[in-house]
Amino acid sequence: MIWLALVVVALTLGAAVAVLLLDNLLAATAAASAVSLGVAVIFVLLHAPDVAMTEAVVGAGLSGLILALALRRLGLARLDVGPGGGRNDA
Amino acid sequence: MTTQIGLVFFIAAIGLCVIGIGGIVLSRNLFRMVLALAIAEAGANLLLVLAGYRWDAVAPILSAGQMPAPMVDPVPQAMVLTAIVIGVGVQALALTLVVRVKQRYGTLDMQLARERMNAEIDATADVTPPRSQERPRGERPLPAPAGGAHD
Amino acid sequence: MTDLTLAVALPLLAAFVRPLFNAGALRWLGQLIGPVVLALVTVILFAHWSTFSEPFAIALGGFAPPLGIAFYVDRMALLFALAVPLVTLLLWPGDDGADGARRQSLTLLLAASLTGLALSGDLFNLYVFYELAAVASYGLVAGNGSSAGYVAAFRYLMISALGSVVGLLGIGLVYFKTGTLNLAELATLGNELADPQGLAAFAMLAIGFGVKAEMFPVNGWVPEVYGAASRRVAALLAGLASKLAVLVIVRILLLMFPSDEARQLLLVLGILGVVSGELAAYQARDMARMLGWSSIGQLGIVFIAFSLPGEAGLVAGVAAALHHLVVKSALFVLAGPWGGAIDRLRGAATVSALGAGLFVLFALSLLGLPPLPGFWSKFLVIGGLADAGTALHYLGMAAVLTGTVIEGAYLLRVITTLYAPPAGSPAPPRQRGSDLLTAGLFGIALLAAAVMIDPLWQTLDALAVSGVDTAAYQQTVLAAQEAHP
Amino acid sequence: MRNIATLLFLGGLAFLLIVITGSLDFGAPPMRIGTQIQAATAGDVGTANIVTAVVLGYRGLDTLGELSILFAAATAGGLVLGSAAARARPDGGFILRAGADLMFPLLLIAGLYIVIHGHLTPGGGFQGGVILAAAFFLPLLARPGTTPGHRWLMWIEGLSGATFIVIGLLALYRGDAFLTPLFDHGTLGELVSGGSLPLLYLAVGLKVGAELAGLLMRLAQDDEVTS
Repeated sequence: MIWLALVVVALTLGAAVAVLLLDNLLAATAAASAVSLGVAVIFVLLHAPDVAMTEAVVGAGLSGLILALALRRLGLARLDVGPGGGRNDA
Repeated sequence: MTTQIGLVFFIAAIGLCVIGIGGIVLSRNLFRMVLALAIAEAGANLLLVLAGYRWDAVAPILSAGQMPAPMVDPVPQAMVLTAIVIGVGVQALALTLVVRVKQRYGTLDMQLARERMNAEIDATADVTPPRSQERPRGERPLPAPAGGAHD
Repeated sequence: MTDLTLAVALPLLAAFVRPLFNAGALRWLGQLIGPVVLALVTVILFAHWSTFSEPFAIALGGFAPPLGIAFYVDRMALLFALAVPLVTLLLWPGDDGADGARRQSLTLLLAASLTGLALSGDLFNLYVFYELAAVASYGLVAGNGSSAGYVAAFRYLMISALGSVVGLLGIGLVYFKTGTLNLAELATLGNELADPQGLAAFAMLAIGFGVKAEMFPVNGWVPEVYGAASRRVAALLAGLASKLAVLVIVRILLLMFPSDEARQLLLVLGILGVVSGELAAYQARDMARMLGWSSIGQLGIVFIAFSLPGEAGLVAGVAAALHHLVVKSALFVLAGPWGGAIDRLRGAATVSALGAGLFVLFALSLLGLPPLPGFWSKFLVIGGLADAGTALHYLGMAAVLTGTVIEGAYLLRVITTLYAPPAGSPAPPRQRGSDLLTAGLFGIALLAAAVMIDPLWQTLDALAVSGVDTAAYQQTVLAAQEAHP
Repeated sequence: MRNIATLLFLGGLAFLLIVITGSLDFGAPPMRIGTQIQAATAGDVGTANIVTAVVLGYRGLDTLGELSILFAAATAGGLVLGSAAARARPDGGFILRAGADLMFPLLLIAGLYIVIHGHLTPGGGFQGGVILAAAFFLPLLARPGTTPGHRWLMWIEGLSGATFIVIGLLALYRGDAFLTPLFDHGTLGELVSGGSLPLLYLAVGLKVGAELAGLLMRLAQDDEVTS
């Protein structure tokens, strides 16, 4: 249990840092969805199945979709070159 | 062991909050601010669920009308359900605003957008900006407030 | 059927169905539904106000209070709740088309949520209503259609959402320590929150709910939003919404954190708000942003008043809050045509004498000229500060007095500009009839308050006596099993 | 320089929060109202899933407020982006079209199933509503020219929201407090149980679904090319 928790927490926090550091916004969006998934797993560990399900469906699924649609509308939904010059592509 | 695992979860919740708040404060990109906000909210939600967690307890679902074992506190879970949905609504609204800002001012940079906004407010109010007399970096004159300011 | 929950439920219902009636044969119904519902809510609330005898609680859903959500109804809650539909009606956006329907929907949602903030006695429910008010106001600010409005709304949203995260952390902390959300039950557990962690929780909640109340560290959005949004929206936010947020903070302070430290925190934040707001207002060149900064300063005075202990503090705070509600709403309505550069207003009194006269009336009341209500509200604040008598309170007194002097400087500057001889071309802007009517109604309310200062005083006194009576709050709420008939 | 100052501030904030929360009793919460609610749910509300009992019963007003927030966000989104007619985008292609046709009924059924079983198992109006929104939204992705019934969605949205409030008001009419559950509880754990709560969850699911589908469509249409 504690090892599982440690791994999930480390991955979640890593993804959260990646959201801020990735130059490519589409990649950052994917990382944000990963954070939601990680948090959903933590909710399962905490015996909150309702919350976990909502976080997975809303946080990772719906919110990822909304973000991706907004990116497409902004004309930034590309993986190739980030707006900042592509320090950290994908 | 018990306090250790508690500490791990606490660090996750507080870490997410601090990373998210830091992202909002440090980032100049409007879109990334929206992402950072989602992270900060996830951290706050995690802390709320932690507030109802109990050792040796199961998920709060009755089977056969009886409580089989001690259950974790359902109230924070209900609150978090509410908070998650509120969060996604706010996020969607923020994104529509980002789309419009990009369209009107052609930038996703908070600093630039703010300068242009202040210049536009000054222009509609017919005030010359107090310090800098020159136009903001946008080379073309500011777009007229399309649709007309409401009054 | 005059249950008080209708005051929240009916505007929500109207908001949900309003978009269905913006075209076709039933368009007239869509135009009517908002004002009719708000008028109905006013009648319901007024009926309760006029027959009010003693505080009571409503257990929503029929669940006994610590478990379910409870509304707590005392004079203070009723007074603020009554102000919501009245002011919303006065500032009603009466426009047409699909966007007009949306604006009306959002205004109804704002009214419902603000009423909920006045009545609710549950920490998380307050948070939900507060978020509803926030989201509705983002929409109203952006609904202007100007590019500046979009950026201002986005910044407002970000600051507010940041506050919400901090506030949610505060709620989590409180729940961690006490395991309950009901304000009455939290009031019985005062000891559990009387430690540094409790103070931290109060600071977090104050930041969370302080964004809309224009509290010192989280008010960066104010000038931009009031400069970019339509003036009636600015009037609604500065006049009405901020007061309900203040009421929430006051309830939390009174019930959950009755410690001196929490009061001192509020006092310090209030002093900083007065000083920073008034100084920035002095430097503003246009009326809309000047009024915005000035409202930060005024709300600082309100916070200083509420930080005073006991009934005196509550009387002073409620008086200052109500006074600011009337005056700032009216000033923002007058700033509709006059919101631009102050220099451009030279000689505006010659084209709209009534508008200029009303501006002078409100400005003088804001400054605190003796027969007007503003004098009494400032008098109460300064008197209370003198009575409390610690060094921090004297500092607060100095801040209020200095703020008043600065306020006088910039308001008199506007007044002399209004009455200066016209500069020729371009002609000074003229006031519109509808705005003058709205501002005139606020002016009548102000003058009526000045005339009837004695009964008003007694009402406020009675209100404060029951307001500080946290024991009654606990008993009333925790004893409520069924809905009040 | 400013960044370093901010980072220092954030580090301080993290330290402060750790210190504040570190002394809390993790895993042994006071549960003042929690235990009472657990004990009372079977008798008071009659749903197997206690979280549902809290969401729709004990804290029903929060859920109404949450619906209103979603409605406010969708309305404000409409005000910001406008309800311009969608312009034809390149067609989604055969695979996407066929996939959408196949998925639409599946998603609809899955969404409704999750909504209807919300009082028994994890899940409910919100989770199911999101899936319903995906079901409504998918055809648009496949056939961009067609705007499948914006009006239709608007009516679902308005009427399901109104239904929630009217169910609450019916209790008021009966003499109970606003949002008191109606009907008998039924047998715990059966599909028809929990009084009017499943109805409320159905209204929530439809409203959330319509609301989010509208928001998604609004974001998906691109009225002009920005580069």
